[in-house]
Amino acid sequence: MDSTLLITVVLITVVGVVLAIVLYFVAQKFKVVEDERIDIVEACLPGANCGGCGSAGCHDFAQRLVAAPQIGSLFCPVGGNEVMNKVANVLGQEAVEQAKMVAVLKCNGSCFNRPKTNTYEGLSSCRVKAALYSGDTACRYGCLGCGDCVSACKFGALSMDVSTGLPVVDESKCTACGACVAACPKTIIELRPVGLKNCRVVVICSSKDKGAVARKACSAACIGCGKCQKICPFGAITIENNLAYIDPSLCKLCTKCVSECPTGAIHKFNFPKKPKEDIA
Amino acid sequence: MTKLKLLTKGIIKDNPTFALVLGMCPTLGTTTSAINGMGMGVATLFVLILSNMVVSAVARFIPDKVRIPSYIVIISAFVTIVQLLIQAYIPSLYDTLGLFIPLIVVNCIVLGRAEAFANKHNVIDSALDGIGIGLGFTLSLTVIGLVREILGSGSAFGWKFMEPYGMLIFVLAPGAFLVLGYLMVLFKKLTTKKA
Amino acid sequence: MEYILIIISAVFVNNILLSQFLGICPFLGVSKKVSTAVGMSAAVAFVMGMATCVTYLLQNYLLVPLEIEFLQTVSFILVIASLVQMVEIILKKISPSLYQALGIFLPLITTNCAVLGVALMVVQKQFSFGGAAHMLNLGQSVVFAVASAIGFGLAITLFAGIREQLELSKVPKVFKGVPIALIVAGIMAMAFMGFSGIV
Amino acid sequence: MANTIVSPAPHIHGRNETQILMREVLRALAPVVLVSFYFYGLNAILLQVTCLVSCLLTEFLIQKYIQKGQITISDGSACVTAVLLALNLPPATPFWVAIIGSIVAIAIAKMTFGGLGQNIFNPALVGRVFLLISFPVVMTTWTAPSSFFSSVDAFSGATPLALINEGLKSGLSVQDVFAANPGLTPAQMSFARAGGSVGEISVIALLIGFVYLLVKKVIKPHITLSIWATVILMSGIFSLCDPTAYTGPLFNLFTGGLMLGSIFMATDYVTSPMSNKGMIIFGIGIGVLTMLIRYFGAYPEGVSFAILIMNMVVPLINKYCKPVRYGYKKNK
Amino acid sequence: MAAKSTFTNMVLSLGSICLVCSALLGIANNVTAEPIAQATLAKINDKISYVVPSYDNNPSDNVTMVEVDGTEYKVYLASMSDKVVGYAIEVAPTGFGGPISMIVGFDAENGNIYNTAVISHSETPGLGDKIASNEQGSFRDQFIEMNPASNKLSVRKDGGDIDAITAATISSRAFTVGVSTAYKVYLTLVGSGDADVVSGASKK
Amino acid sequence: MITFKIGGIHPHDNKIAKNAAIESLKLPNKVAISMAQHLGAPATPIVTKGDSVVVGQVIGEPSGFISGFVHSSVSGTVVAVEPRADIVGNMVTHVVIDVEGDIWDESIDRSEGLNSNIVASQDAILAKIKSSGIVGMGGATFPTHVKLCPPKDKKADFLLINGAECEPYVTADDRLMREKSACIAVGTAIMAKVLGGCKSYICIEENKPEAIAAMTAACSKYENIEVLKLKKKYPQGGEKQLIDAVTKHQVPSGALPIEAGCVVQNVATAFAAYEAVQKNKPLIERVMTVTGQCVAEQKNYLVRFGTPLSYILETSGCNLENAAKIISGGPMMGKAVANIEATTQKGSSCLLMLTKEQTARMPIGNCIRCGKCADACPMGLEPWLLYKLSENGNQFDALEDNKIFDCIECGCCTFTCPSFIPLLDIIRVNKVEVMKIIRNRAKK
Ligand SMILES: Cc1cc2nc3c(=O)[nH]c(=O)nc-3n(C[C@H](O)[C@H](O)[C@H](O)COP(=O)(O)O)c2cc1C
Ligand SMILES: Cc1cc2nc3c(=O)[nH]c(=O)nc-3n(C[C@H](O)[C@H](O)[C@H](O)COP(=O)(O)O)c2cc1C
Ligand SMILES: Cc1cc2nc3c(=O)[nH]c(=O)nc-3n(C[C@H](O)[C@H](O)[C@H](O)COP(=O)(O)O)c2cc1C
Ligand SMILES: Cc1cc2nc3c(=O)[nH]c(=O)nc-3n(C[C@H](O)[C@H](O)[C@H](O)CO)c2cc1C
Ligand code: SF4
Ligand code: SF4
Ligand code: SF4
Ligand code: SF4
Ligand code: FES
Repeated sequence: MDSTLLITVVLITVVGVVLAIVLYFVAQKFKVVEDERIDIVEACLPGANCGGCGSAGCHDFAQRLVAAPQIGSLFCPVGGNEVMNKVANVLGQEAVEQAKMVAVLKCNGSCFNRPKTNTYEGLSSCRVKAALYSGDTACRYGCLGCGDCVSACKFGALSMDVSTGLPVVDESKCTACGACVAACPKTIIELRPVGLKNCRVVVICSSKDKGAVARKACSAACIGCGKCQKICPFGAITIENNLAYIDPSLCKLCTKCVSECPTGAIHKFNFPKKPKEDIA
Repeated sequence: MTKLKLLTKGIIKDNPTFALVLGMCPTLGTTTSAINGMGMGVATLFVLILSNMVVSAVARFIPDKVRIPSYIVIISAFVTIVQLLIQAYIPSLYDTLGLFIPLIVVNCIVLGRAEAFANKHNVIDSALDGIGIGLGFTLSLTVIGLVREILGSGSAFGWKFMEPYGMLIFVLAPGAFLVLGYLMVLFKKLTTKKA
Repeated sequence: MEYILIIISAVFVNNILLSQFLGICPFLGVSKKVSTAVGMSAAVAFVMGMATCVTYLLQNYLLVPLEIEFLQTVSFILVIASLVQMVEIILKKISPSLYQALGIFLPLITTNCAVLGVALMVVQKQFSFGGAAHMLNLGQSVVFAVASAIGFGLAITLFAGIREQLELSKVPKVFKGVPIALIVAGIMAMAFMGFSGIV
Repeated sequence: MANTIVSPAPHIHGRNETQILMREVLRALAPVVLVSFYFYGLNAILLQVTCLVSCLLTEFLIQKYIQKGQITISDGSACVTAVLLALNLPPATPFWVAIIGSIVAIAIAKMTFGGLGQNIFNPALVGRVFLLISFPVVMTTWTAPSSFFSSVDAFSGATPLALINEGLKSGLSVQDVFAANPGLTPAQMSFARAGGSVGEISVIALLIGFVYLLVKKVIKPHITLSIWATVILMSGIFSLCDPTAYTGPLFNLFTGGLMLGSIFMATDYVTSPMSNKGMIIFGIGIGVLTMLIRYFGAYPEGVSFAILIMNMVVPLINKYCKPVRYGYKKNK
Repeated sequence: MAAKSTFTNMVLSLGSICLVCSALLGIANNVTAEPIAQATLAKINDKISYVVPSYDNNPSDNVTMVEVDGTEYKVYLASMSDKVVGYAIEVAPTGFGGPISMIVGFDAENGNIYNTAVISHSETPGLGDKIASNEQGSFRDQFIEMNPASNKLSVRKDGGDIDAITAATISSRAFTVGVSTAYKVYLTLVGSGDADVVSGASKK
Repeated sequence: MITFKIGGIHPHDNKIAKNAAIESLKLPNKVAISMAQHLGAPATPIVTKGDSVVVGQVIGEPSGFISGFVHSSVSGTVVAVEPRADIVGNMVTHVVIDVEGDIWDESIDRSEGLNSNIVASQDAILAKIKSSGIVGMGGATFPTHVKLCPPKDKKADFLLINGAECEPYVTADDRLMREKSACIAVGTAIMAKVLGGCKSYICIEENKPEAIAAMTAACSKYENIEVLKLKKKYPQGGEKQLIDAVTKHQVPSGALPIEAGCVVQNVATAFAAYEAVQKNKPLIERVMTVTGQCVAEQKNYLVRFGTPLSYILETSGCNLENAAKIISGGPMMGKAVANIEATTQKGSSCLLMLTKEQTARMPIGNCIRCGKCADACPMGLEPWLLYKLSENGNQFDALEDNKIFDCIECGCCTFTCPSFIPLLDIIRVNKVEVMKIIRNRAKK
């Protein structure tokens, strides 16, 4: 019986040693092809594969991160700075801080503000609708209400408000991945910095029509009258193509413009509650 | 992570069968009855504990390039030992589990835990992890075996309560897949609701 | 004739995936696209044939004469692991294009119980094809192994086709992924039972 | 002039709704169902009702309480499944077995995949095969209960295919079996009293349904005809080579579920290929597998398995068999 | 944290792991070899004692090989005070799922089948596996005390006297074939006069 | 009978306006003439507010190779040159003219008589066709002169005059063929001459026997022109299908008809060519069917371009109570009108009113994989697959592999789908997307 034991030990050990030797030479001859940092970096990423970073999924992004000499402009909107810091750590670099953003809908053409002029009956898809015609209201710039953005959002941050026919952003869920921005054929959604204490002042309209036309189409439209531009003490507001725009980097949240707008097209978000401050 | 959590996470959160989807072959192959499933589970549990402990103990000394072969040798040694023991002392179980005992070697769970957990943690934690995961595996296999046994042979743990009405298909291959598929969905539903 | 029966048996009747439950992990894992499934099958066929050949010899010319059959598991898995490594190296050297096609699957095969399972089955199980029961000889073993791999390939390729289609259909959310795959596999196994008794 | 409808073209629709298609299939099935009522009486009726009720109820309950979505049982597809399942069971099937079959067909084979149109496998056949494997005894007991009409004798005994299968296994030749069972002639089978599933009762009634479906353009003939052609060819060759061991074309065409399967089940839109070329490949596959299982397998009948097996090839067929496209032909 | 992949490190670590493991294995084998052998033996002995009348020798040491139609069969002789009381014959007919390894015991006294047992099989659970069932009134009970000479050893469907298991004719047939093969072996054995004592079994 | 091989459907043809003779529509008070009445770059307006114009005067000039002249269809004063909404609400530059009298440019021959003597040279004809602003009247409004000068290395073997008019309801071409058969024959001969005297076929569907008879009689003088009777099957009039039906050749994927040796022109285009070359009359009006079961009177009007749709509906006494949808063009390919203040254009062949029952879309069901859409598709595509891939998003490679770019947007698939899946809706959008990708790739 002891011979069996001997044979066993000798055989397996010899096999093991031979294997080790072979593996050693193999390892010498064929160095690792793929940079193993890629996997480590990928492990840091959220794994949502949303494409918000502009790559085809997280693995692809990891490859790009590792290949890039400087992470610099590469940014994962979902994971935010926290993840980018981790990645930077792995790669031994400094992460570039980016302001946290959030999706903002720039249309207030609810069923009340914007009467329907016809009934759309095609496939319920903003893309299809936009390709077909200017929409079922007189406003050619406003939200089409079929919710392409809602289905584009991987994080459940968007939902369709049935009463207004407009999508609403759940700011706590939005990761600023930008999928909705890309999905909207009317470019109504903008990613804006969340702002100081999460407060924002935004022109909630996208109509470039002349004042009268815009007003006729939608009672909440920006008519490009320029009053806000005049009153803004910080020069944050510009008007182009009959449409006002508030530059978030200049806006100091004084909210003067909000009350100045004759159509109520300027909204403030998340300011401490005061009476009469309804968004919709 | 507390020690208790280490021990329990394998049962629900990291359940090897339903959550991690590892070691599908023995899961499907040996669960023709609750007892068989349990037998396989326990055998795996043993190997898992031992290999986890040993791997965590020696991981420091093993160079990367021979990591996998070394782990495989360790694991297969334990598997063989378990196999010999079962063969010697529970020959009837040996007959039913058959080919699947040696296949514990390639059960992704064992190697997977060695890779993912044991080589980064100390011996105690690794043992606990092994126990947790092993228990989770045993539990899942027992449940699957039980469902298949009830539906397939009309008995539970060998207790025959409605024998002639078994649906044969559940003892056979198709039933294994179906039961596992639906149980997995049930597991998903139950666990996500809690969270 | 016996070879034909071995092939039919291994490919259809006792399909390694659908009735033997070996190699389920890659079956579920590498079956999202038809092209990868085909690549994986080719790699498995290659390794399984080689591995079975070597382990058969190992068993009958080393383990049995030395009366150390209990080392089957350890020695087989070592052989398979190193074989896979070798194949990888050799392929890389002699046919980079083939390596591109199969190479990525090779590491997956080490921990695929189908390879070890077939190797063990060949040396442990008696087979019978009409005549008396017997162990397979070397040629039959290799044919059996390759046929098993073909059975694996057949099942996984069909399965991948189905999954590609399911990708485009409205499978309920909770069933998406592994559960629906298992249920499809279950029904496939059910259909494959139609072959039972052919051999 | 407000509120005109605006939508992309086309602005009109052919109005051949799913519901209408399913109704046509049910109409096409009417002859077989009626003949089965005639021969098997109350049993066949109860079987139909059981299947219908349990299929519809299963679909309804799942849609209402599990998926909590739209209820679409009115599209009629579950009715077709139910009727076909009932036709695929032995006449004396206990009702609880039929219920299990219905639940499996609808819950596992259809709703799990997402409902109408999403399934890979033919639901009725999944139901049947599930039962066949689960309850082999029940599913191969062909004792036919008597009918309303005393003039029709109930036939008890094995199916022709089972007789042949058994006979051959116990060492007899095909001719011996035929000699021992004088009832086994093709003429008899076309409006038969032979044992078998409910729907195998009459080839003539099935053919009427086939013609109806073709005329109404519900199905195309490719699948059915290619199955028949393959079966005839294969059994022709085999029976010519060894008439004692292999049954001939006529027998194989007219017995068992071949007609039912090839006309109503292989042609299910959802689980068959889209292109004509694909349909023919599909049909040939079914034919070959059916004959292989009949000649060599443990089961005497192979149509159900053959269709299910080919169901899983359909995605690949669809992937590689494209319709004839315009603009890819070489002009001379 | 892992050691560097240098040549010596690799060889040393893998080598020593193999050394330790194989040693462990060898020891385990040494420890279990005996019980395993016993378990295997016990299994056979169990079956033998089940299929032949009581004996006082060790049948597994008392084996003859008998050739019938070109195949060798193992026969265990059971004897009581040096008088052969029974023959346990190992056969392996092909069933539905592969070979059925079984053992058929003959009573040396009258040539009747004493009992039958299945060692291993791969018939379908729930169907063919009933051939192995030990319960009262099971399929195998038909063979107890049956005299193959006066009964037709084939299933009823084939015109014999054996009631097949429902829906498992193939397994039943295979089992029956096994029994009749064993009977042939028995006849060869008895007829050739190899056995020490020729019983009163009918000889044709 | 002659027809195309792949796909096709058989909608009810509903040619209920076929017996209404062509009548001239009374001039409106004001017209707004679009500068984008043709495929390609919009024309550049060359008049300004306050200019007075006469009928036939050029008011817009081509602004590129594929572009066209636009002429004034009325006489009066330009009151505005401004962007206005077209029928789908997109803003397009229009020239708005207050109508004053009906004064025609003197060079236009307004006599009734037939002038069948073709004297102009090839080049002169081409120049005339170009300067008369003639574009394809079959719907695509592709500038005709471009089509008539194929690349040097290609030769047109056949000129197919498309009188199929396979769209249900539309009868404009039918009436034109019945009433102006001789002119169309001359127009055909003119275009054949430009193409180097190739064989011409006038292709008419079987459901227009009078037109077939009239054209056959008119063409009997021309040995190189033949009238063909085609089976009634939609989309017989599709260029590619017509070529397949008549010549048994197929236009290779992505290529122009000339690859198959063919040039296809609509009958109305042939008529316009006749008027331009023989009568010096630019394209200012066309026949337009006003129809629908819910309108009291079926009409085939001769309408000046720029006439507001609301005006047409009003004058023809259409009661719009029952009309749920107004369509410019046929029911299969026409555009739903979102803005009835929009005006007629060169491609407007029909104004169709449909009731809710006729047009309402049903709830979308699951695809039952019946393959009926694939059977119907005249391009041999798999609409169900294109739909599923489109719906899944970002599957542009797969869509390209499955030849989405070959879709001719005929609508057969949507028409035929028993589950009411709006296949074409999404295919159309993704086709544009894929073509963009292909074009970008070609640029690189
Ligand atoms: C999955 C499956 C398993 C089967 N298992 C067995 C078996 O173990 N034993 C057997 O004799 N027949 C088996 N059969 C064969 C069928 O039951 C066959 O119809 C039967 O043996 C012959 O019919 P009968 O016994 O009812 O006359 C099996 C068939 C299938 C499809
Ligand atoms: C960009 C473009 C270029 C074209 N070039 C030519 C051309 O050079 N010659 C020609 O005969 N037709 C040309 N065509 C016309 C088309 O082949 C076709 O006749 C036109 O689009 C109308 O056809 P339909 O109504 O069937 O779509 C061109 C079309 C497009 C869109
Ligand atoms: C689906 C489809 C149907 C068409 N039907 C017709 C038709 O019935 N009559 C017609 O003149 N043009 C029809 N066309 C347009 C022709 O394809 C082609 O553009 C036209 O005949 C070219 O002549 P034109 O340039 O003179 O318009 C159809 C196009 C498509 C895509
Ligand atoms: C021609 C035709 C044949 C059909 N055949 C079947 C069938 O064999 N089995 C079945 O369950 N449903 C059948 N159906 C109904 C329906 O397609 C089926 O329930 C779907 O597979 C469910 O998704 C058929 C429908 C049609 C139109
Ligand atoms: S709302 Fe828009 S930006 Fe925010 S997570 Fe959703 S898709 Fe991304
Ligand atoms: S915001 Fe844009 S994408 Fe979202 S519903 Fe409105 S139009 Fe559609
Ligand atoms: S619209 Fe496109 S896809 Fe649909 S039938 Fe016509 S050519 Fe085919
Ligand atoms: S016609 Fe409609 S239901 Fe049929 S295959 Fe096409 S998309 Fe699917
Ligand atoms: S357990 Fe078998 S392959 Fe993973």
